[in-house]
Amino acid sequence: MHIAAIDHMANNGDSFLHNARPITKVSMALLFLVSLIVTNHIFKALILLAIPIALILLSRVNVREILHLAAYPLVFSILFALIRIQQSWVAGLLVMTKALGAALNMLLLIATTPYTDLFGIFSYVLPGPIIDVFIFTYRSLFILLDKLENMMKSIRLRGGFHPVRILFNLKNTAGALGVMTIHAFDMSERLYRIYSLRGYKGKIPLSREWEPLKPVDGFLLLFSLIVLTGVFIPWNI
Amino acid sequence: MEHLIKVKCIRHVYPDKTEVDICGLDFVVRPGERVVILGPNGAGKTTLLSHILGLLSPVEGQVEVMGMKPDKDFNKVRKHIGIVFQNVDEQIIGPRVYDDIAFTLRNEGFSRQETEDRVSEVAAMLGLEDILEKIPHYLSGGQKKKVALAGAVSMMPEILILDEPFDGLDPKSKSEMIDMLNRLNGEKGITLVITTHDINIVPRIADLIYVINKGKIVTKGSPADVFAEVEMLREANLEPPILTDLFDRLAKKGYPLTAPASIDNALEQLEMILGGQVQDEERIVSG
Amino acid sequence: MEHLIKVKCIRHVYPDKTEVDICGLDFVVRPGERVVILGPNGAGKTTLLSHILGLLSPVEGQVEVMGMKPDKDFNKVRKHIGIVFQNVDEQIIGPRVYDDIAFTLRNEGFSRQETEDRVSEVAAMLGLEDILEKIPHYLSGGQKKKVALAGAVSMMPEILILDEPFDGLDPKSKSEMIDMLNRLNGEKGITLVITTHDINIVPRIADLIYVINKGKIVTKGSPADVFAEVEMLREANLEPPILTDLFDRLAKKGYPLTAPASIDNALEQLEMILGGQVQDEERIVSG
Amino acid sequence: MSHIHLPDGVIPPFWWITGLILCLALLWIFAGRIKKDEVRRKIPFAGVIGALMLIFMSVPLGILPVHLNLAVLCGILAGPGLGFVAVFAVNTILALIGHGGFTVIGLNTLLMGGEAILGYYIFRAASGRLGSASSAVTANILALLLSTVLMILIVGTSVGLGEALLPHDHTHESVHAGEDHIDDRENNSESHSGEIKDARFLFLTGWTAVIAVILAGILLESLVTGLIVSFFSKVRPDLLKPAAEG
Ligand SMILES: Nc1ncnc2c1ncn2[C@@H]1O[C@H](COP(=O)(O)OP(=O)(O)OP(=O)(O)O)[C@@H](O)[C@H]1O
Ligand SMILES: Nc1ncnc2c1ncn2[C@@H]1O[C@H](COP(=O)(O)OP(=O)(O)OP(=O)(O)O)[C@@H](O)[C@H]1O
Ligand SMILES: [Mg+2]
Ligand SMILES: [Mg+2]
Repeated sequence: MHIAAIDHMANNGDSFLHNARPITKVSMALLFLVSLIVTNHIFKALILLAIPIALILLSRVNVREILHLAAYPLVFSILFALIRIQQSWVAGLLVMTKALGAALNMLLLIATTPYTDLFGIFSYVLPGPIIDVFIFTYRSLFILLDKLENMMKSIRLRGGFHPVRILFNLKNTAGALGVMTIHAFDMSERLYRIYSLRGYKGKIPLSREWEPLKPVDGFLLLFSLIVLTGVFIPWNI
Repeated sequence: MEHLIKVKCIRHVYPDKTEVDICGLDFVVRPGERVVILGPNGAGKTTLLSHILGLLSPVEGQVEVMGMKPDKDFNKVRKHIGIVFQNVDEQIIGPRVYDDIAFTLRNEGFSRQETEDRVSEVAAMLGLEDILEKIPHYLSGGQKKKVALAGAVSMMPEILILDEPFDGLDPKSKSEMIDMLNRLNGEKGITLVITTHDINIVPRIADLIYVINKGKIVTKGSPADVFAEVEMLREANLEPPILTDLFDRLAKKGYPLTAPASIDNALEQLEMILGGQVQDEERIVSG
Repeated sequence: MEHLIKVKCIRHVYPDKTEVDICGLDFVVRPGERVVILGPNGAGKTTLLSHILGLLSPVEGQVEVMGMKPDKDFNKVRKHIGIVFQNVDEQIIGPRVYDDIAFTLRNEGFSRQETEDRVSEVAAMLGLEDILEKIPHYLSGGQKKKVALAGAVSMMPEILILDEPFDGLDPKSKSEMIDMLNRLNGEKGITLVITTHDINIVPRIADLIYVINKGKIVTKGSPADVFAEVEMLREANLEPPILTDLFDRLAKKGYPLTAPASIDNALEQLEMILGGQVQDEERIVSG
Repeated sequence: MSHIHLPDGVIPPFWWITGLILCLALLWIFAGRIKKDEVRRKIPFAGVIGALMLIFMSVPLGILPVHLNLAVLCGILAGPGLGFVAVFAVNTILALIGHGGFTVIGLNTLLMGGEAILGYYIFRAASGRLGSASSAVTANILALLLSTVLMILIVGTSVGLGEALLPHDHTHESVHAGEDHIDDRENNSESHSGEIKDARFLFLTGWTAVIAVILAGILLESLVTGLIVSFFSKVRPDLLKPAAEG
């Protein structure tokens, strides 16, 4: 699954972006996002699209995986673009550029920032229990994915999967999902027990100490502010 | 056919770039053999089995099962292999025990009558008649393992592959499982490929042992031969079975002993060399 | 305090009406003891542990931990107990190994410095220094077990409870785990309560054994005593460790042997009674 | 069904900001309603539900260009409040991997979480009269139909009726291209009825196919929900006793 691949990039990557502070990367992503949303100029938008592409290349993450994920918003924005194209080609292109740029920004963020750091930053704005739900969701996801993968393997080996018999597959898949859901509930009960025993009281303590910014952080923040400003200044093109 | 399974120096790369090499000696399984794979945690035992099952494709090297490539001819190879994974919970899919044992049979289009007959036969063989109507979720660990085994043999496969089948079983259930597997091998001629960390039972279930360590199949041989190579075993986080170790050390000191296959055999051998040492009075006292 | 834990004839009813009795002898654990609970699959070992932890409340009977009722005084009792469940995957909470080891410390309001010191200490003790920054789902099975253990001992609890901690470990990792536990017991005085199906290692880790079978605690005693009751063990799907069994059978035939705690000890005892039997030539040949 | 895979920059700020605020308000309410002594049990539960939803979405269904969502099932199992919280976590994680825009997390959560909430209440109401499987199917169909209508309204009003969009079926990633044409068709045929001619070159059929695809999607998901629930009623009926509100 893609989340696993992304998670791996974020944790094992090594580039100036991986080394920057999470708060920097989140700020940068938000500033770029704002820039994209307010831009109504195709050239500016194209530049805003080029920036995350360049950064993704520079951060040496698995580009194929990113492209695969980026295909989704791209294809989807075509849909909206087709409507706008009836106004003008540029309007259509703009929609696509914005959508793709925004998605690449998010992908850049998640591919260079481990989820724990991200959730740590979310915890400044969201209630504690919600953050805990994030953490539990994420951790359970990996455990359950393993289970499901094994189950699907098992189904395949036992002749329960057929390339074209859809209803047949559906029945077996529903069976596997059902079994996995039940295991998941047992698991949630065990999680409850172990967490209680380990002193969980409704707030997972994250290490959220303020770490001093490094030169690279300053550079990235400055850069994204310049970009934002650039969006607001009228250009003569 | 000369060999059922042949694996030649494969290399696998997991999506996260973890590389697993299984090189060195060829891994060869002949019909009717009981083969045990030993090796430390993370050696690649499960990876090797996945290649044999066609669940993974090697980056390099060759895997051959009954003359076919399991990853290419998945649907053909699969029919000849029964499999019990380590975590049987993830393997039992049917809502009732009966449905689970019948799962493959139904998928392969057996008629209702045939399915019923086959399930009864397998259930009788493994002693599951009484729980056919039960919901697997509520079975004990040992019962679940038996159900998984029943599901795996329902198609009467040529090869049965088991990944750590004895984990979490109490000693008696483990013994029963071993007997059951030996019966399947003896009576039905099913070839067994097993991984386990439970060294002490290996002499009871193995004709042939392969040891994997650090990306290499470092040894193959009969239990007696492999367990004699103590240095190599320690190297691979393993150790010889307790009795083998004891007898080996005694033999090194000059006593004429050979690695025993069972505790009874060990007793016999020891009595032989101890013969006549005990005084009659003592015997009466402690008997 | 005379005893840390005392359980008196409890009965538990699970929501689906499954009844589990644990009656017979009282289950008593004294400070500093290493207690192993044996019993067949489904005997109620895990159920017993859950009661001691206060996760379940008995329908009948009494559970007392350090003079308190664990289900009522859950938050007090909990602080004195460290726990490693069988499924360590689910037990590791912290986003990173460091966070996981620090989890309980932070919940209990340790300062940053204290937390850091304690984590370093525990990590050093268990050899986890190098993986503190790792994310749990990239660890191997053995590493996960160690991390879970580190999280459990971070509060330096009086009692450490482990449900089948040796499952799935290769022999060397198992040995390391045993040594680690014995060190925790010896150096820190932590009381151990362990369940396992791996009979052969019990002599290395137990001062006291309880055997549960069919709703009853049927025996308690030192390994030597308990393993001498072969009939009772077989009754409970158990068997004595291989060496104990061998020596017991030899002893029954009159040889002056006692149950050995280790393979070295077994060797010594055997050599003693074999002493001088071997001819010099033989020794040269096989040596 | 209701998952609008809207990218960023399409919905006007007024709408997504309103959605975000409304969503956060609901989150705060639901988070506050988890009782202190239940929090230890409910939070891991919500996390597990969230993980399950993410997994349901990633299950390949052969050649069918559809993926499951099962918000209603999660509502039935987790109750309305936790269901909503879990949906929020799911949408945020999806947005982080580019699956739907970051700015529209609020709207997405309101719609999908709405399905969970609606599904829960319909299931509870129906299970007095029907078996659990039929109740689940009923709840699923009704909740999905309602949320689909709701989404058309939201998207329609916000983007402007002239550009109103019907929901996108849960298209599986590998087969997007084919499916998206169907969506294009539905968008155009609904909102640009005057322009259908222009769009013909893209699409071969009209309204009937659009409705068929939407209904097929709803039915498929209802079928799976029904299968899973009927499995539960055999194996773990206790899970289907409607979860407490909150
Ligand atoms: N899905 C996976 N993704 C990435 N790496 C994996 C995966 N499965 C296994 N590995 C890695 O491949 C190596 C071999 O793993 P494998 O499971 O085959 O070992 P094993 O011999 O079965 O070990 P064990 O005795 O613990 O079961 C290990 O280093 C493991 O971490
Ligand atoms: N959550 C549960 N719901 C219903 N029955 C249960 C539950 N947990 C355990 N049981 C039943 O209670 C009995 C005792 O189970 P327990 O898990 O305590 O056994 P155990 O001695 O730990 O076995 P094992 O050695 O297999 O771990 C068994 O019959 C089991 O089926
Ligand atoms: Mg393995
Ligand atoms: Mg147990």
